[in-house]
Amino acid sequence: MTTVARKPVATKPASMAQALGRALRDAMAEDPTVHVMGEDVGALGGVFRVTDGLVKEFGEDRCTDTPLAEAGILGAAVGMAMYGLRPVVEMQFDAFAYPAFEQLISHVSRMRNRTRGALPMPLVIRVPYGGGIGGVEHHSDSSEAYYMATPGLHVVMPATVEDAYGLLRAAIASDDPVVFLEPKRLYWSKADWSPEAPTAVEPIGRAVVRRSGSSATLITYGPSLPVCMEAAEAARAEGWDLEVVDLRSLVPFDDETVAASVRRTGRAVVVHESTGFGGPGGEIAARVTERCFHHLEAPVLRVAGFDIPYPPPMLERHHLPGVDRVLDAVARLQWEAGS
Amino acid sequence: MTTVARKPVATKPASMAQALGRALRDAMAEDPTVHVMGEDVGALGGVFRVTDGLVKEFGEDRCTDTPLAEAGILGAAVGMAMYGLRPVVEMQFDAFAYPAFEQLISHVSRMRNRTRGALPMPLVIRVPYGGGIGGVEHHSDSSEAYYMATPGLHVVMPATVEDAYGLLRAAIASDDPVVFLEPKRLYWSKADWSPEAPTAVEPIGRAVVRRSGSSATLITYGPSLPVCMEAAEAARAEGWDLEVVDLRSLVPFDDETVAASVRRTGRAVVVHESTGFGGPGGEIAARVTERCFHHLEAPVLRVAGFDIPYPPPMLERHHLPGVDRVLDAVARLQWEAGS
Amino acid sequence: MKKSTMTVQELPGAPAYRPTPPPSWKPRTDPAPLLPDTAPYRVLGTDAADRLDAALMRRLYAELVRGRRYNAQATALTKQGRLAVYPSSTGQEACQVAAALVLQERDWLFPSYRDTLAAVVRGLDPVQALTLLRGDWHTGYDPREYRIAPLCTPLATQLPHAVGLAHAARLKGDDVVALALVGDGGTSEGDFHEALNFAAVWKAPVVFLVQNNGFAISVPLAKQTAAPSLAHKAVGYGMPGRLVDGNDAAAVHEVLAAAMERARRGGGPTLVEAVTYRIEAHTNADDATRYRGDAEVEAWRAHDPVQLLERELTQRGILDEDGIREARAAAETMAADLRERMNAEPVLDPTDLFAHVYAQSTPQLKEQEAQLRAELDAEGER
Amino acid sequence: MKKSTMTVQELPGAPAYRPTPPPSWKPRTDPAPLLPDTAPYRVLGTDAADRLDAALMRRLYAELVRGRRYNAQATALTKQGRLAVYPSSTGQEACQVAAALVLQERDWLFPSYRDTLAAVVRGLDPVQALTLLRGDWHTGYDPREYRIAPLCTPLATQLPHAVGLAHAARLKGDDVVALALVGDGGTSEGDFHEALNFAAVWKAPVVFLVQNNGFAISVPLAKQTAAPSLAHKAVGYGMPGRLVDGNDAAAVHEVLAAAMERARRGGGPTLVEAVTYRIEAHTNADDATRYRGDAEVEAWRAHDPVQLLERELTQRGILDEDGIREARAAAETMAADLRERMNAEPVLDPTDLFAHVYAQSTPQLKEQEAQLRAELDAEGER
Ligand SMILES: Cc1ncc(C[n+]2csc(CCOP(=O)(O)OP(=O)(O)O)c2C)c(N)n1
Ligand SMILES: Cc1ncc(C[n+]2csc(CCOP(=O)(O)OP(=O)(O)O)c2C)c(N)n1
Ligand SMILES: [Mg+2]
Ligand SMILES: [Mg+2]
Repeated sequence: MTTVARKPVATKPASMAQALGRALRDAMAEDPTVHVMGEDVGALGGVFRVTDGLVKEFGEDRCTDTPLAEAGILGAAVGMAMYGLRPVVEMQFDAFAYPAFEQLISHVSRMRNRTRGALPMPLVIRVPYGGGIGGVEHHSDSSEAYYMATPGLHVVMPATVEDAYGLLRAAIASDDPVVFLEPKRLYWSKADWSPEAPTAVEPIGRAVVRRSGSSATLITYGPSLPVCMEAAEAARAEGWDLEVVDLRSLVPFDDETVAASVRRTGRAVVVHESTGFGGPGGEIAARVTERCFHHLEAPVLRVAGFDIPYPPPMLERHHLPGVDRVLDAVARLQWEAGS
Repeated sequence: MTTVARKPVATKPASMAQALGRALRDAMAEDPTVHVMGEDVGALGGVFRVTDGLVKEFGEDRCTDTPLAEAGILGAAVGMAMYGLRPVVEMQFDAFAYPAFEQLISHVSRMRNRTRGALPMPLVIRVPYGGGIGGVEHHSDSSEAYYMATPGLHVVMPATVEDAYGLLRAAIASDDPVVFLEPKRLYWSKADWSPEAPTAVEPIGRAVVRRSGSSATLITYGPSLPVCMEAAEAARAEGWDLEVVDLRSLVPFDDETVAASVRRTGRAVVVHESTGFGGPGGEIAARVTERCFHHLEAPVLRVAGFDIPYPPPMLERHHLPGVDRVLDAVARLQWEAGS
Repeated sequence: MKKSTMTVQELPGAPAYRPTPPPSWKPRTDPAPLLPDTAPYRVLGTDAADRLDAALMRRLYAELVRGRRYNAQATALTKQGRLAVYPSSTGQEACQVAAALVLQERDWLFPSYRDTLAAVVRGLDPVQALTLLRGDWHTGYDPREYRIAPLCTPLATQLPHAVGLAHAARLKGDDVVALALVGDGGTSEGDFHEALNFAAVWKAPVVFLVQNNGFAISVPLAKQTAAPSLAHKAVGYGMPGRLVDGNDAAAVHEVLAAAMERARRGGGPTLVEAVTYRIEAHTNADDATRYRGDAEVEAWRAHDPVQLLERELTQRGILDEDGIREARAAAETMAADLRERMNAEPVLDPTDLFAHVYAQSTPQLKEQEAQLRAELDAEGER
Repeated sequence: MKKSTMTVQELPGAPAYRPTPPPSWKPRTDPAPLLPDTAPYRVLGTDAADRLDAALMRRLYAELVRGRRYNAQATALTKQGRLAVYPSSTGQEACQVAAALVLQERDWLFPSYRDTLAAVVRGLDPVQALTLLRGDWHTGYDPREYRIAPLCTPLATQLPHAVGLAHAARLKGDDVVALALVGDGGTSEGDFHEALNFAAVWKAPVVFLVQNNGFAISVPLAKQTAAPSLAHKAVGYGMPGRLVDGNDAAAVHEVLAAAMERARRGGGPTLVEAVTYRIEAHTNADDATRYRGDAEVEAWRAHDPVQLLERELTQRGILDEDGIREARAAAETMAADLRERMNAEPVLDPTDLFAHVYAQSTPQLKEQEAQLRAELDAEGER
């Protein structure tokens, strides 16, 4: 765990993209083994401008525009990590990480285990992910189910500007490979935050209660956090006081925080944008039920994207779980049954 | 749905590998658009001999040894399907399907949807899968979580010799892409079955109760079915009368059969060899709980492989869910609580 | 179904490519016939232009003019919010037009996101071609009707499809050649390699056209390859490589036509590299000033595909003022029609989300569709 | 950390590989220097043998003899159930031995499953080399200690690792070259393409050795490629290709040494194709009679790497009867020792299953480890 401490300075609005860029910059400045690589990460600064300015400050050897080949990028990063570097790889969009799955599953996630720890894989794979940005086909996938089903990977998703910085620093500092899912539609979300006083870097694996409540728990992460916060506000009108848990990482999974919340509230809804069937929600609901069965007044429900390929822009609003669907699910939590 | 009816003939022991080979042969004989392709499927007959004899009977144009490149194989099969053929692709081992994931996720699963049905993908991807055969690294993965999280695919796993034939025929007859997972350790399992009177071909998507019981339901599929059957026998000594449901396909999922069973028994354990976290068990447990909450005496439990890369042969027995772990889980179903 | 025998490519007289111990073992073929041209092949402004087919040239010219106008119109539509995104082929019209016109009706085109113009020249309604980029349904047309595969976004992944389709057609005994388009950046992908290798081994009737426009978004060619040229990649697959001036419509057409003919006659695949330039940014969302200077763009503007052909044809008397005027007028008509029709808001049925996921739908999808219908009904009632 | 400037490969005097409109645009380099030999390069039995380094040749010979014996012993161990599986390199010993001996201590070797012999020649204990194939832990050694990457099973996937490692070493200013091994079948994989392309663009100090043994399990070379030779694939990446008789240990060593030296001096990667033959079946589990005839095997036996070198060296007086006896005796000692040590049942700790999945383990894995411990304790009590 790396903790960055600087003098407190006045904060001003910063976007998640800026906080991520700053995290990369600070990590590169602190540790010469950190290398950023990917498609268009150099002069262009990445298609989302997250790597803007890095090539200027650190040169092409530290911030490298690679040939256009995702398996090659990740495979080369594996070799660089074998030699002691800490590559931070950018996959340009969620769906364009698929060509690298062989390297990810067969090597990134297994190299450490294969060699009894001799060859750790301290690399980070940054993936701009999820929908809601009007992107055409292949630009809006939520692919976390694939990553969480792959032992050996950590899977992290920031939902706030502060976490974007803190979690990315923690991911780069980690000796384990981290798939770092950056919710595209939150890139331009802003918060008062100062790059001069960056947030302490959390260890990966702690969920956080974003809103306390007593009637039911919304379990969520990444792009769905704002939806859940809004739903929780709206729910007050219905007389429901909802707790919102932001997982922050799917692996490691913070059973403790989640179960503690659900034991308190007795009801839970898992909310994510990824497809429902075979998505993270099943795992989460199952583990919560295993741990909280006798505290549950109703089955843990799930609000997720439909079990379909991501829709075209003009239809995506019908697919994405919004406030109404969350409230509908809350309403189905069998309120007549208990408390 | 294709139904094959021939005169009844005396049955004799046949292995699952033989039944699969026969299904390929019969499908090719019946439908000239069926093409088998993959690595070593020709003269060698596949490393598991499932395609043995096909090249002799149908020639190299119908049973083709491809260059060694999984993405190329599947990508070419997509193009062949676009032209109206029904390719049956063999991936040599579970882990060697990963290089083809890009083609699988971005094209096989989406082509039909992308084109509003104009370009269906009637192809079958046969994957010898799972462990328990003493295979060295990369030869024993249970990768069904990836497939079931990919909308547009059907995911089918036979557990018996009869089903191997029937389900493979149904998969080839289907106008949807089917990932057909063949449990490697059941290849040489035998049953009385005659290729001259092949079983009627079931439509895909129906689970089957392999053993009726009243105390609890074991929900399983593929390589774990024999384990569950054995556990159910052993459980009689403990006074438990277990029902065993063989899912036969993860997609489509037969909620009806599964929920009916669990409502009857009030308790359930999901058993599979795939890793637990993010594996099929979470989805299954969550859906069962959603549907049967008030019938459940205990949370639905899961018995799965550990959340680790598949172990080396000398340690695999510690990883694979065996009878003891299933019985342990059954014992934890809170028998004191109810019926 | 006609019978065909599939044999792996063996040059006549060459020894079987089998393991024989050296010294009797030799490389299978002399690579010389596979090596590409040492400079991009040109027709316009060279003696080869003496042989131009006037009718074909007029057709090419009219389409170039229409294509230029189409690109401008589509770009304008992004500014009006009528397209979600547009990757322009301005500057690459010669490749687009030649690729479309070289096809027989029964042939198949495998385009990428940048190749809507080729699809339009092949006969697709521009509104249908732009459906994807408008944010409407992924594919705006029936690929079988036009023998145009869906516009492909994941780079190079359409190439194995082209190989598979061409191979299937050959097995069926059908006279079909597939033409697959890919960018310079796309040649770095593994799928490029696997597709070309399958094509060569199977001797599939497929032609690969690399539009080398110098950039993959911001990444220049020099960071993409160290090869003598992209056409040189052909050698490693045992297929011929051709290098052509991609802004010379006559040259691109000639080279592609020869490659198509070769494939049609059973000669197997060809790799064609067309050297061209992307005059506009990668898409309307891109800022090209971050990675290239104006001077370079200006140098390429001086080598403009429309002007190159116009100059040659007028000099040779194949085209006159009337012809030019006519071509421009037709282009304006197309643009006005496109503008107008793109202004109409498309009407999508949300339940289409579930209609085509499977041929045999699942109970789960049926439930979800019912849920969405209920929501829509409730919305309607409000 | 030493500074190094990374520049994309540009031949001195060559124009920058940028988009310039034709006719000024030219392919970057003349491919001629990249083209491989027109027949496999040989030393033994040719004039080049006059220059042999006697000490090196004796070393090569001793290792060939040991290697042949090692292969036989390992195959025998499969029959005794002491190895789960063994992919023999009998017939390919010249490649294996030369690949190992050409390395400096600080260089890295990237082997596949068939290359345990190369690892052994590099200095790895044979028992450690065989750990994976024994069914024991996946990697039996610390890769950093020997600079031998884990034996790689998924074909060609180790090649980008070699490129990345070589590139990292170069960035650090370390004098390290990576040598990566791959089979003829592996060249069809996308990772082969991507690795070679990255290597050439980055000018990484890496050498790729393709052991073309004629088969990928049952699939013969002719179904794998239509290329003039596999070495010709180099052209498409802008790196030199070399073709060598893979059963001529002196030739393989010489060609690899030159390629290593070139990489070491900053000249970038080389692709070497060694033409050889897999005398045994793919593994002990394979039945080679299904796909090839005895005559072919016999022809290759007559071109045996051990005999070829033995004959040359004895003719030239570099090796005598004593030398041969010594080599064979050393091989027998190694075999006896290996046999004995492989008879001991390895002791594995089942909780190792959880020890190395993560540096920072998860609560879930800790629970699972506790579960397994409890089970083991219960088992122990029974
Ligand atoms: C597999 C994949 N990776 C990344 C992308 C994102 N992307 C879209 S276009 C592009 C550049 C393509 O360059 P090139 O192949 O030269 O084609 P051009 O855009 O120049 O026509 C990139 C990286 C993609 N579409 N697919
Ligand atoms: C990605 C991948 N696909 C398939 C396999 C299964 N497989 C193991 S060895 C082999 C043939 C390899 O042939 P080649 O590359 O020529 O090496 P050789 O075995 O001849 O040394 C195959 C198909 C694999 N290991 N990896
Ligand atoms: Mg380009
Ligand atoms: Mg081989």
